[in-house]
Amino acid sequence: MKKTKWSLVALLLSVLLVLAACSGGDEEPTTEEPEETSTEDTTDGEPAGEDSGSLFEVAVTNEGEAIEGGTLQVAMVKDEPFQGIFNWELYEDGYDADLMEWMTNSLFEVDENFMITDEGIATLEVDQENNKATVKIREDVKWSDGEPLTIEDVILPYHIIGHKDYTGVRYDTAFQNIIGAEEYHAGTAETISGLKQIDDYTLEISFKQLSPSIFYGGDGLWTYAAPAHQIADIPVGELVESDAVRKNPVSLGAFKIDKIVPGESVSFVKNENYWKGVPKLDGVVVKVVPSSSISVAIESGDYDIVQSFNATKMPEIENLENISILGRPELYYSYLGFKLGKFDTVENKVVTDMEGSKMGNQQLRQAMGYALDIEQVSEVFYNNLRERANSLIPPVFEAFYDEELAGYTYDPEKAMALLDEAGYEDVDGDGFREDPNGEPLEIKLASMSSDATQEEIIAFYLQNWADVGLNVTLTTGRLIEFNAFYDMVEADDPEIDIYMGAWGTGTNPSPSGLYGEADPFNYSRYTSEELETTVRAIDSPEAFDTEYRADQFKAFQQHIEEVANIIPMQFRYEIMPVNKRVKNFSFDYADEYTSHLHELELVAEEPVAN
Amino acid sequence: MSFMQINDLKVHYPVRGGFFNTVIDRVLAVDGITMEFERGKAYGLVGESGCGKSTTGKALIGLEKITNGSIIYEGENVTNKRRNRKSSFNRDVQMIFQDAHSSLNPRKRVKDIIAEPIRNFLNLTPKEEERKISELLEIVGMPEDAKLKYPHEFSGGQKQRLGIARAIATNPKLIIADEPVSALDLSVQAQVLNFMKDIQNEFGLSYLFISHDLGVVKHMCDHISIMYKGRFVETGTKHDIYTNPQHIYTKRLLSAIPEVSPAGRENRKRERILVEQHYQAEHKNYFDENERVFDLLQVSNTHYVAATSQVRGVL
Amino acid sequence: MAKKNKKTGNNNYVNSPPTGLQVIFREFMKDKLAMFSLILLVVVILGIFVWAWLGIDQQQLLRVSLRDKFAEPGEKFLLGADQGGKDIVGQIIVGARNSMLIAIAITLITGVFGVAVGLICGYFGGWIDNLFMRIIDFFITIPQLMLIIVFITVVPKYTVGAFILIMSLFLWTGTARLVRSKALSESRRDYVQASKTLGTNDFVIITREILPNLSSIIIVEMTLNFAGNVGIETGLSYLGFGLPQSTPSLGTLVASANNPLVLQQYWWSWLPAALFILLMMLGINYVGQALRRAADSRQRLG
Amino acid sequence: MWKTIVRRFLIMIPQLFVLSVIIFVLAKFMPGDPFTGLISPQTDPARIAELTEKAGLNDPWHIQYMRWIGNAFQGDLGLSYTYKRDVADLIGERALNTFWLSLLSVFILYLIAIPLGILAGRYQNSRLDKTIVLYSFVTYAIPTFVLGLIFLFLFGYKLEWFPTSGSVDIKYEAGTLRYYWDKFYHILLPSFTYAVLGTTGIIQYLRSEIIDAKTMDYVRTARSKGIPMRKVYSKHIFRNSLLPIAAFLGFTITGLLGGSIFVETIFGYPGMGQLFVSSISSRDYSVITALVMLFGFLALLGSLLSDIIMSIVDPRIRIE
Repeated sequence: MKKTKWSLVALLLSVLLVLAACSGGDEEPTTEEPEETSTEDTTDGEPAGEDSGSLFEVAVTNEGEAIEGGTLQVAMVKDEPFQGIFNWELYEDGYDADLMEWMTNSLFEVDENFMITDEGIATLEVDQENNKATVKIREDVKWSDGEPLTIEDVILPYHIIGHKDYTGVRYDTAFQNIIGAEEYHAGTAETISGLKQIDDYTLEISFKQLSPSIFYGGDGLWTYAAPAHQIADIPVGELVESDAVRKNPVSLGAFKIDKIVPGESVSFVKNENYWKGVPKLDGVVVKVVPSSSISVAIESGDYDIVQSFNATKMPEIENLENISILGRPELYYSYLGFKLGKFDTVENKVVTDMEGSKMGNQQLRQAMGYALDIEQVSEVFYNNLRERANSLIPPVFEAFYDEELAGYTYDPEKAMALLDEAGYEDVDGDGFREDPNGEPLEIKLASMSSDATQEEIIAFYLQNWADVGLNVTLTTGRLIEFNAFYDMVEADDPEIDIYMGAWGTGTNPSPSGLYGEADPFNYSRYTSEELETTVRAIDSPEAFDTEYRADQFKAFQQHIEEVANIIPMQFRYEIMPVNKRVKNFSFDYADEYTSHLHELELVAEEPVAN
Repeated sequence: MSFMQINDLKVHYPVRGGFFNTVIDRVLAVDGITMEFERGKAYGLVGESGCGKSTTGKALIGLEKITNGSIIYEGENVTNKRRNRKSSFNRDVQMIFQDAHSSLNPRKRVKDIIAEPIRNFLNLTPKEEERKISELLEIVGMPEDAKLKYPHEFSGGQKQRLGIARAIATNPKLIIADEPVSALDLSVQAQVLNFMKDIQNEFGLSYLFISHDLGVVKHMCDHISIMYKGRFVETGTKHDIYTNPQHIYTKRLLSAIPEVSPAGRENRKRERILVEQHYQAEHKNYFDENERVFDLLQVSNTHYVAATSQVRGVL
Repeated sequence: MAKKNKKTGNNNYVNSPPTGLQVIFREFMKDKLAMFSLILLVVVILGIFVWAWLGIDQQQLLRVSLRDKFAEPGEKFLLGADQGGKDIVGQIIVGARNSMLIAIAITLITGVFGVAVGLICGYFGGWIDNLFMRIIDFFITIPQLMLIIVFITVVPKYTVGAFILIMSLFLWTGTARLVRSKALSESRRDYVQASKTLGTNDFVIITREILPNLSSIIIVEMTLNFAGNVGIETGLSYLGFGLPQSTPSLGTLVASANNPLVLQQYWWSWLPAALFILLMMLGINYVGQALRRAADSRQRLG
Repeated sequence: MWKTIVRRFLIMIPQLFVLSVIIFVLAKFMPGDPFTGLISPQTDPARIAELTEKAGLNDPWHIQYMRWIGNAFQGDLGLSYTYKRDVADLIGERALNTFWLSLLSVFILYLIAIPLGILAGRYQNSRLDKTIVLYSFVTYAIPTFVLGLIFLFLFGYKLEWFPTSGSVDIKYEAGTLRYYWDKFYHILLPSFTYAVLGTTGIIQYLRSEIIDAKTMDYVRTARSKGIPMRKVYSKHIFRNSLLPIAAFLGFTITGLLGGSIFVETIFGYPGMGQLFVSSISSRDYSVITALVMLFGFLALLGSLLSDIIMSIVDPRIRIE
């Protein structure tokens, strides 16, 4: 289907990112899925999303009289059934995470900077000197089946993820940062030695090394609880197929699962034991709705809120009267990358070769950035739900984002001037520039396929480049499907000179993992002493000093802008259509609905139709 | 002197069946026949439907695979060479088909149909070929303008003449005629048969005349073989067979020839009943326990009959 | 069937094979719709090729013009523009040309291969027939659409050529099967036997004797195949396995109707292409029907 | 007859074997693997490598194949990489949905096609006939998804006569009558769409069958005996013409299975066709291979079924 998973994911790699979301990394924060993020952030405050305010409402203002109870109808835009793994340690698909938000087991809540606060079920104390963290849970919290939450439930997830039979990806370098995790994974230890139960409500975790990431739920810290009384006795290898994960998971959230039609819909009922208080709604029904029909469904008032609504469908709903369209910036950037070297798989490090690369000329790269009319694409195709990016740090991260960066805005004159200066001139008169040696220059672009719009956009970019005299063609002659794209980019396929990708930054936008010397995901294969120093500094112990960290972030952004091994292309907004009957609903990172699920209300018996 | 001999010719078809579709039995379509052909003579092959006479003809000319036995042509063993399409054997042995209509490709003009063997076997210039075709048409008594017509524009008899013209185009020595007139009206039959006789005399042809019609065979052939269940029951000159039939099957077959005249109808009926009684009584002397015809025994110089040696004593 | 043709062949038409052009011609004369379809097809196909060749600069056509996204039919664009601001009329012409070429190529490749295999199997029989029949049986039972999709994901460079080959790989079997059964019955006829005894070699017998007698069936079969192949890439385009954007095709145009907005409001971006496919297929089918009647005396009108 | 059926089953084995090798190798050739989709800045490439190795994806294909086929013989089709579930369970769940959809489609298909085919054949060359032929051509020419989308928007959203996605509304308790009715209600529109588009073959076949039958001797005889035409149709022609249609049942069902890919995708119906398309994009090898094998097997079964029915309804044909 044109809009199977990857149309959503398309540039976004939602799967991966979402995954990441929960795992938290020592290098990188996590989530990509908005709901996800927000779970953790609660407190009021001014998060970064000011700009969103200008374009969209972030919350509904509904003064109507609320009805008693009621069921919230939720649409999840998806062209295939959901997977239905309802366990934070095991799930892999972001859609499962979306579903689990209604019954989340999250221990922490986060503030406007996505840092862990004391508002959640648990609190976090960090002992930087000794590389230790202490997690303390509230005493009066109960699972949805009435069992009390214990420290066992906090320890269990570590033993699931670290287990040798665990098949997920959350056993990663961050997790190995916990002392004893590797021994446990290898089977040489019964438990993870770095986990120490202090009392019934307190857990002390010892790490090999700590960085500021710990405050974002990174460095190996796990931010969810698992119901030990329900799943502790199930062997880890069989967990993913067990009913406790598939059919009747208990939860700490505002709602609990009532019924599931596999792959299609889930109905939740309110959790009488919710620690923040009994929810006002009776329940929530989430249904999978194909992307082709979602707009009509919204119009006919079938749903109260719509998750994963693709911004390209904005024109289909923007004039509807029965909904409010909420929006906020996404933790995301897309970019144009230039291949400047190879990855040495033996030494496991990036080997930059500026001289030997077709794209080695800095002015050429810059010119390619200036030549792209991204502004027009954003306007025409995305209704400005995407905008020209000037940095690799989304502006949401106010503290780290360098708003002074000029970025590569559309300026074909400048592009041509740069090319002329660098010696790229059209010697043979075919309309395309040759390289400084007079050899024909054909630049091969790899780009991911998604929906039909993507084809037009890429064709448009190719035209932009042609307009400044650069002959850019598509690797393999067509857009490359998601899986193949990453295969080729990662393998440094010689057919790829430049590529267009995207990353979800998660809540911790640290560049390590993506731009470090030893990172296989450093696809442009560029590294330098300066860059490496900066990248390391961002996650160094010194960076516990926020100002220092912010300076390093800015240094990183400036360095990338100057070198132009990566040219940021777009930031984007995510939108959520919300029916007019919904009350107390906010999409703001600082005050998101997922942390106020128990306060959601409805003002009419049925969703309003247009 | 014979120019061609057939020795112990056998054509067997496998019968497949059973679970794995293996060969479980064989149909003995032709099961060991021996013949000789002399220049200018006509040989008749007679028997009821399904006795293997057509198969014999087809096997001779290469349309059926020979299971066993050999064909010696001009002193050379050509058993396996018959399938080599351009061999001299193929040029010298031709065939006339029962259904003249279907033996002519409806999509080809008469000219091209007759030219087929000429182009294959004779190296003629287009002009010579043209002349040859006209000549052949004249021989078979067809007008010159037939050349450009298609087969469906002719009557049955005319079509068979075309078939004959095609068969004689390469001046063959032997023509195998498989029921050449059975599909034709009686009046046309005689016409065609006489015509065949004429060209036999003219070109010194030999015929292998395959028919179920004893009358026709009697009219055409010098030498006749009676076939039953893939084997010869009796073989001899026309005289031998018609005046001195030995095998009970031959006798039965001859008694079955219908006669138009009503006179003596009762007699013939009585005679037929006698023959039938005789057939039942003597059955075991002419067929073994598997209903297989015995090997041929020589009765006279030209006359052979299939029987056990006891019967021979009687003879 | 074939036999009947010959019997009822047009005896009044001297010097023509019985299932010849006259029968077809007469059939068309009797069926005005078929006649009209035929003329229309010829004109349209020729028109498209000439127009695409002379009147359209493909580079210009494929130039994305964002400001003209979904421009309405009017002065600038006769039939409006698609989401890339590209002229629909031009795309239909070039797309129709491409789709026609694809259909023709697939029809010819599968036709030639199918006819060859069918003839060989039908004529020779034996193990070679067995072998191919097993293969054909195999192709008929495999889930073709699924394998086609898998193939498309596997090919490193997805071009028109690759598409044609993949489709041809799966579509030859029907023709082969039909031709085989006809060739089998034809091979048993005496004129083939006669040719064998007359020293004609197998290749000549197959091509000169049998093939002409199957020609009417083959023409009908190919015509109907052609109709089927015109819209062949539409469904795949919808599923996301269509041809790349650089090759406009009718399928890609129609497949753009995959959301309600386009379907209702921007109808001009897909409807003309859909109607075009519809008309082409109808036309070819009516022509095919007339041909089929000509080949089958029982249904003949004239 | 039994022997033939058993033999046909035996013949299936090599066919399925060849199919399994082909699909297995092709699936391996697809770029990327189930773990490509897992990359993110946080994932440890070493972990991906570990998972790949654990899944045996680094072995040469024939080793992987032997392992797979070995397990398959023991009824273990492996684990879906995407759904983390037993493939057999996963497909089993979807197969049932597809089965009901196909069954209802066949039913509606016959309901539409048979009367139309008969009318067209009976009143050959009438205006009615021409309209029916036109209809059959048009439905043949319309891409499934265009009609599907139009129906969906018209009947589903505009008129709200039918549900627009899924297989059953979650509010009904499984096992109740209401629940089954709702399931039926969900497949009605997709089945109808499908049936409308699938009629061409049967209409055309029936039509020419009846036209042929009209010239047959037995019909002439019946007519000459003075039996009214209406009776001749109902007693002779229809019966003779319909039998082959019944015999096509097997083929029809397998044909519908193939087309389920489109219908299920349009109507968001969780069946096997939809599962296949999503498995392709997620490189879920075990599901892809299992589905292709299942469809192949069903197709073989369908053709066998058709042959059996044919030999039952038509005494002239004996499968020996």
